[in-house]
Amino acid sequence: MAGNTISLLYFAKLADDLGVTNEQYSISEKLSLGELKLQLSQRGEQWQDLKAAHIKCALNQTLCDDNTLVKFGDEVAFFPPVTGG
Amino acid sequence: MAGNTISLLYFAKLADDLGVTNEQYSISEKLSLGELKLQLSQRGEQWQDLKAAHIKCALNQTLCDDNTLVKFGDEVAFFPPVTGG
Amino acid sequence: MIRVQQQDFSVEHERLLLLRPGDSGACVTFVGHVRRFSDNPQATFLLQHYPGMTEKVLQKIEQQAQSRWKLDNTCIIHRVGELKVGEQIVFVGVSSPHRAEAFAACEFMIDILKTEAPFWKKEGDQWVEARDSDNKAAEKWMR
Amino acid sequence: MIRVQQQDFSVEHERLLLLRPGDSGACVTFVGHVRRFSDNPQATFLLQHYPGMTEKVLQKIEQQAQSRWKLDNTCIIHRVGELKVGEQIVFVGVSSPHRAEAFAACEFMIDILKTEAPFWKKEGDQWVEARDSDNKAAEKWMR
Repeated sequence: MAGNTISLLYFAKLADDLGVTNEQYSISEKLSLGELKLQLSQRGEQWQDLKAAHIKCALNQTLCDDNTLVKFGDEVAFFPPVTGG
Repeated sequence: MAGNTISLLYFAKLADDLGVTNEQYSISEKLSLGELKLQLSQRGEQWQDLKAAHIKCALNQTLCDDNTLVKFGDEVAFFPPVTGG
Repeated sequence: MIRVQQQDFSVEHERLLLLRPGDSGACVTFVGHVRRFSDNPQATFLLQHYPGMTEKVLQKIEQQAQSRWKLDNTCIIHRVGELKVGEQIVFVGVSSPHRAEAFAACEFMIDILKTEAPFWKKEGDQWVEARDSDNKAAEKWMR
Repeated sequence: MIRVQQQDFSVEHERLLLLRPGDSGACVTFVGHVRRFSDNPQATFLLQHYPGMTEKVLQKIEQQAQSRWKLDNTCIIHRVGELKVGEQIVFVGVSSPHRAEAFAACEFMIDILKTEAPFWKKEGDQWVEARDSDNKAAEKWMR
């Protein structure tokens, strides 16, 4: 199973709203981050948030956009604008 | 005598060049700082430095220009550009 | 040098590590502290982060500062977890031959950290919202 | 608070005095150190000043910073007399609710000090010459 899954991470208010901080997610083949968001957003109303412009995505710990390709074993993180410092 | 004198102070390279750090100086009446510089510059070649554009003057510890009037009891300081910090 | 940690840090210890005696004419430090956000003195302040990515971003910020200005040393330390009002959150320190570079690099590093490093603050029950002034501060370094 | 003194100072002690816990979200400090100016490790570094006027000028600089920015506390300490390479010369510290004000006020105070406060440095036998870059740094605050 690990061969066709990716890790999904959620942080801060987004994690609270979705009620999940991390999960393994199965994909059948390479897909774009935009396609991944579309799939996840079909889970329910709260999940529409993932498509909001202010929600950021990191692929393997680097910020990326919807065109980026996601493949088996990748780590994808979703989070609101950062507020450290 | 103290009634008609002013204090003159010299700092840093200017004091080294003139060979004096402070003195009491007699004046006969109120005069402008420009006039005071003219009087002092007649003491010799080194004293011409007082009239140099880069030499600053403070009257009673506040920067001032040649038009400022100097009167009995005042403290007049001459110094090169500052280099602290 | 960058560090992400729960425990407090000694500003003076970190500052002294930055100095190259005889070379460093200037040392600029920034320390960020938890401000009062509630009338309740028991209210908790939480700093969440994204382990791994945080360190990568902080290292990149340090490298950018070092390539942009002539610096002796740089340091970024950011705390995570529960903190109390008044406590130290973040340290950014820079030493350099001359002061203008130290000021610019120090402000650059905290400005970019504020908009790019994956930390999130929660004051009591409320996640802190991103401030537009932080985006503006970061943008001034892109010009 | 301003001080002119021969003895060394504790940066951390002065920094902690600046903080108003819960109010001060930011604390920026600048420390200036004696740079190496000679191959002779015995070479002396001297700071002369104009007692009385120095204090007046430093107080004015502090007041200008406090009227220009919203600050919690400010501090300027400048040493005089003989110093060794690497030693601390000057401390400028600022605490404020937000960091932009603390950075601006701290840099403002040292920039103006460098061109207006009557201190003069002597490295070995040589009086240090004023630097044009210091005048430019001060002028940027007049715009």
